[in-house]
Amino acid sequence: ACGTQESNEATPAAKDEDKVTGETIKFGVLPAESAIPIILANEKGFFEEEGTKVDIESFSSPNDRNVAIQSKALDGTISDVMTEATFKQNETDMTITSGILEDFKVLASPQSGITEMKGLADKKVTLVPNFILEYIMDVFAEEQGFTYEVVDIPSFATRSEALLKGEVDAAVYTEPQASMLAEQGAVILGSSKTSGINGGTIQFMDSILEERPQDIQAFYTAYNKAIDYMNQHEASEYADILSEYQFPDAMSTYLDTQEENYPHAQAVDQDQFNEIIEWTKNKEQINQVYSYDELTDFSYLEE
Amino acid sequence: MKRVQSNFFRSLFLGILSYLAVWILLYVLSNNHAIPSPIVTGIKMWDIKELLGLHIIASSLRIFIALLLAVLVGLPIGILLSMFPKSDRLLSPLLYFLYPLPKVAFLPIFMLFWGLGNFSKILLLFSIIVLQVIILVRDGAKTIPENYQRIMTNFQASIWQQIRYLILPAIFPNILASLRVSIGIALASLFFAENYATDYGLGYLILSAWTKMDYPEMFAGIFCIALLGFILFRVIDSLERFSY
Amino acid sequence: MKRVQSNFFRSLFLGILSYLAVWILLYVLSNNHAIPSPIVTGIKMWDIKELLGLHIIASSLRIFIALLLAVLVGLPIGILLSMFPKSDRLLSPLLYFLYPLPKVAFLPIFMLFWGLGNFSKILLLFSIIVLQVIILVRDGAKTIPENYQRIMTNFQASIWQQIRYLILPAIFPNILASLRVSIGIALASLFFAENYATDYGLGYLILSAWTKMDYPEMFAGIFCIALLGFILFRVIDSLERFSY
Amino acid sequence: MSIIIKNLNFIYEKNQIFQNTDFQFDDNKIYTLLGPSGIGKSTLFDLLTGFKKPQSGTVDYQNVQRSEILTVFQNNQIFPWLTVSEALALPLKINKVSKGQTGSRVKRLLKQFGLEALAHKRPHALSGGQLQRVAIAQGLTLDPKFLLLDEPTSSLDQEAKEEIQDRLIEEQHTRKSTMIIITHDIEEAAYLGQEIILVTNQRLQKIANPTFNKNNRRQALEFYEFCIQLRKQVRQL
Amino acid sequence: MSIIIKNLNFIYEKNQIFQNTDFQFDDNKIYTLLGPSGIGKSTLFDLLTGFKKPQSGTVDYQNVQRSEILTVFQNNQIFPWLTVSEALALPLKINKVSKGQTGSRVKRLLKQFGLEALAHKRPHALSGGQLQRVAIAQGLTLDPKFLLLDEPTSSLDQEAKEEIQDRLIEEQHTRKSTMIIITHDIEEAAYLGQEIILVTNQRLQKIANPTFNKNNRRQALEFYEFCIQLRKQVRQL
Ligand SMILES: Nc1ncnc2c1ncn2[C@@H]1O[C@H](COP(=O)(O)OP(=O)(O)OP(=O)(O)O)[C@@H](O)[C@H]1O
Ligand SMILES: Nc1ncnc2c1ncn2[C@@H]1O[C@H](COP(=O)(O)OP(=O)(O)OP(=O)(O)O)[C@@H](O)[C@H]1O
Ligand SMILES: [Mg+2]
Ligand SMILES: [Mg+2]
Repeated sequence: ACGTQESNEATPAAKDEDKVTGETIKFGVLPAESAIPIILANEKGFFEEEGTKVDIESFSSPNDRNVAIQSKALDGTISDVMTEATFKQNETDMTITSGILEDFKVLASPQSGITEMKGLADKKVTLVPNFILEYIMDVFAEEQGFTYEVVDIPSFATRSEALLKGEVDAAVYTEPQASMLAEQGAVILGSSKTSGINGGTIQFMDSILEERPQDIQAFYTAYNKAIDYMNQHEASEYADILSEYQFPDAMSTYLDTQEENYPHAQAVDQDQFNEIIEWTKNKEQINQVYSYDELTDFSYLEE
Repeated sequence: MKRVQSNFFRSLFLGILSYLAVWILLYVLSNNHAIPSPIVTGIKMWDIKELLGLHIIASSLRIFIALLLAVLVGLPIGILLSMFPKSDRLLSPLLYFLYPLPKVAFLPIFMLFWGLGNFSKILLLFSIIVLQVIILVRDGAKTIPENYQRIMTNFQASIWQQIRYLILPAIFPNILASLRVSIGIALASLFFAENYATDYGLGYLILSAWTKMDYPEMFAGIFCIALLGFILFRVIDSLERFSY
Repeated sequence: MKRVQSNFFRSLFLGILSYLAVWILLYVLSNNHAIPSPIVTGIKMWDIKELLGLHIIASSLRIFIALLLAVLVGLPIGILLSMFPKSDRLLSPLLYFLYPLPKVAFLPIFMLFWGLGNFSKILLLFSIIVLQVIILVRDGAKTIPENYQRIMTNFQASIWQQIRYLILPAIFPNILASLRVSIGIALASLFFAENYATDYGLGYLILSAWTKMDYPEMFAGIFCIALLGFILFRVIDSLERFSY
Repeated sequence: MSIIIKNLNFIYEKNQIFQNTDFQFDDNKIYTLLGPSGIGKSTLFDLLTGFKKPQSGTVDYQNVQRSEILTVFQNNQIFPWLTVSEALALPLKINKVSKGQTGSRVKRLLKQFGLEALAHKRPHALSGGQLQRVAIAQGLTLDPKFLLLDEPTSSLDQEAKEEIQDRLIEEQHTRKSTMIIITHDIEEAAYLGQEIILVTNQRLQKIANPTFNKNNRRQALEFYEFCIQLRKQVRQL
Repeated sequence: MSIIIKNLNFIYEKNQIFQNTDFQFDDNKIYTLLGPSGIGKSTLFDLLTGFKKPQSGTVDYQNVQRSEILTVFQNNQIFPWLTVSEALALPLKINKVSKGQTGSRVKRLLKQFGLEALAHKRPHALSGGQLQRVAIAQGLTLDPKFLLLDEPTSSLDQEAKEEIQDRLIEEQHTRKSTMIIITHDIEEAAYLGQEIILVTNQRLQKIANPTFNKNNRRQALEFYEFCIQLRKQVRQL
């Protein structure tokens, strides 16, 4: 079963005329860096300024979030290209509308003594197979020309204990967990951000894109306002908001060490997209190749 | 009354003491940050005491409602199954199929039908508990001596009267036992029921603390679950007085 | 013997039938990809039948060992608690504290002490089950009529003989009930015990299918858990013959 | 008003208890049943109330409802969670008798059976004889047309026994009900029975129909002579 | 060999059962205890075995172990999960008697008590009298020096009763043990008792010491005269 394509082209045309409805957008996040602009936009009133309302639903595991999406309990969410493709395959029609802030790190366990990526050849790496974590690890492994063994530990906390205890040699983590683990002795071997690997996405249900495109536009305007805010302020100034959303202190520390400005919401690179789709297909996670146009529509992003 | 109270505090004291002993033992043995010292945890608990209170209230309410529903639904079904062997033979195969299912895997269904809110959380807890109640009540009612049934038949008691005057008093201890088991399971399941779309609840607290690797906070939450469980258990113990 | 067998198949048939009925109902009602049709799932099961067999064997072994250990440890403790009220008063507060803890939160500790292997998985299952067994056995033994104790005292039975000739036969139904509850919980907990570092096990199968959003595979796993549970339950039912 | 047994056959596994048995219990009478232990007397009661079903033959009620037949069981079973007065109130509650009536009726029975001091005791705190009196009293709370008593005085001392016997005669007399009483006590059978039936040989058999003066029998020599004769009769069979 | 009660006081809540009671049970004798229902006979047994503790006073065993005292309870409790022969074997198993001996002993008892046909039945499938015979037989499996029997023949018909009575006399005779038997049956008390004790007034009181010829008493006129006299004596108190 494949999704319909016409909706992608039809929607953007109407978007300027209509007023923002002000109806709620239910948006699912995981406790990661990518959620911060959305949280700030909500807490600092940027969504309100744009006349829209966002309910942030936070999940502690990607599974629960995926379930919520498929149960149509959410209008939009943060995830990644392969998740989106899998949704599509499972007849949940969503469209990627932008990339996200993200930085995945490969961490070696304190006991392993490994200090560079090459050292991971034939070692045990814990990650969640078939998704962005494995993709990133695969890209690194291919660049450096080695293979490694996957240890599947879906539970996040168990994974970090396994890493710190040396039960596995390495793990792939996003922020802020990566910084926390580094603080506790794990060694950072590589970063997706510095290596220019991007797979994370924001996507919305096709139904909301069709019915309330102006709301999504407003969402992004507010999102970008939040990015501006982040660029203008030290993270320590909004640290209490972060801790209210159960982010650890390490999050603001990490944000403050970032030298470059955060980018506004932007499109996902087409080549990167195609590579990821190809990889996902090879993993037999999806059984057909989805095209860039099928799954993405970046017209909601203001120029 | 006074005796009961002093008993309660004595056993609470004993409970906390032995719990702390086990904790300290683990703390010393493991010498690992994943097991914080009770003192650090205690300080943390004091720091977030208001918040902790809210978490406890949220979880207690969910548990209480789920338990209540489970007893209201499970008790009659369990009794009926025990009274009508035919219905038991017909229904128990299904029960046996449903019972061992990991209910958490059915989150999709709960979310699908009832959204992300409290209702689906309570229903998840309910679905975990109710089958326990049904099976323990049924098994309990099955052990009522045949002689007792004879007495009720002798007085020409209607089915409702048999339930009221024989089965309910006779299985009262079984109901308590099934409540004990259910409370244990319900509390342990909070952990899964409260891991999405909520701001309050001990399960949520523990899970988010875990993700943050804030182990003192995590153990504060665990201690609160243990305490909540202990109190509920003692309440049930005190109901034993009404047993014959 | 033949009767028992035919009964087994009759109830297996009934069980599968009613299970399918519920499934189809949900499938139709939800009309959602997260609940695959039984047919698609059936085909999937056939496709991965060898693999499924391995998963079932791995899980059964873990459950079996954990259950065995839990009974070996929990039965004597439960009996002792019931026989010596003092020990009960001393130990039950700790039990009441430990019982409701979400054992899964202690995974890191299990891993810490026993690594990622089978041993820590079995121990996790064990820790979940054993408290159930202790409490249900204790509660069961407490309901033995005082008269029966009198008979044993009359014959000057030693403690060991009291256990052998009175308590064990008297609480046999309670042991079965606690096994039923334990099996239910153990199977549901597979889901957590097998969610790390394993290649075989129904819990692993379900979880990895879930992350892959391969719902037919997930439901294949769930069906196998249900089937495994059903069979174990029927085995326990058949033990009821040895009850008085 | 009668219970009619016709061509009754009852077998436990291989143990034939009744074979083509016929009998009729009529109204306004006390029947006493004698018979060796294990012959099937208690079983007969279960057949009369329908608690056990015969393999063949019938038990017919004529002008009497099943709900008007009540048994006082051999083992004096009282629910362990009920106090004596609660146990006496139970049959009345089940029959939806009003609270006030229940209260006064229970009170009267407690008094008649000398159980007043025990009203708030549970069965485990009663002596064997006390329990037995509670069980009989419980059987009399309702007004059964047929009251079946299974060895109702076996655990009572002579004096209590005689008291209960007179109580039963009086109750039967005022209510014009029928009582069927199983006993192993020949004197009791003779004293209470307007018809004395022997259960044996898989049959019910009328063996005597005492006709002596109803009052003061216990003092009458005639009564003891009858007893001795009855005893001989039972022994011969 | 004796059990000596000295200055015994026993109270249930507010119910004084014994007050400064003294008594001595000696060896090689059958005692029968008479007394109204609810007076404290069963309680006395519990005090003799130490199952209940007196508020004050002592129960001393002289040249006898606690393990040599055994009770056959009033309610004939047999574990519901045991068959008759298993129930008879139970006390022997507990006393670690060898399998072979257990087997032959159980067999003998089954025969003596006419329970052979019931050997594989469970209690729920026994009649009241059958259950009672099993309970008595169970009490005789071991060789207790003191056997306390609480209304052992209350559910038996006259014939079975006499058989059991003779059985008990014979057992006592061959073992030279002591039996203390509670009964409400005056004839039984007279027939079995070498000493007859009345329990009343919170005291134990020897009321008779039948001395007539041991053999064939049931035929002796002397015996019945004694019974009538005993009955009067009991009634007066
Ligand atoms: N449920 C049963 N299953 C099999 N046999 C039974 C069952 N109940 C009773 N019996 C047998 O049936 C026979 C009659 O039993 P019943 O209880 O009617 O005797 P009874 O005349 O009342 O004797 P008693 O005077 O000793 O009470 C007995 O031999 C008994 O062993
Ligand atoms: N556990 C108890 N708690 C309070 N009172 C009790 C308890 N057990 C017995 N009694 C009371 O003590 C008295 C003596 O009881 P016991 O059983 O010794 O009488 P008994 O002489 O054996 O009578 P029976 O001939 O009826 O068996 C009775 O009045 C009874 O109500
Ligand atoms: Mg009988
Ligand atoms: Mg008594």
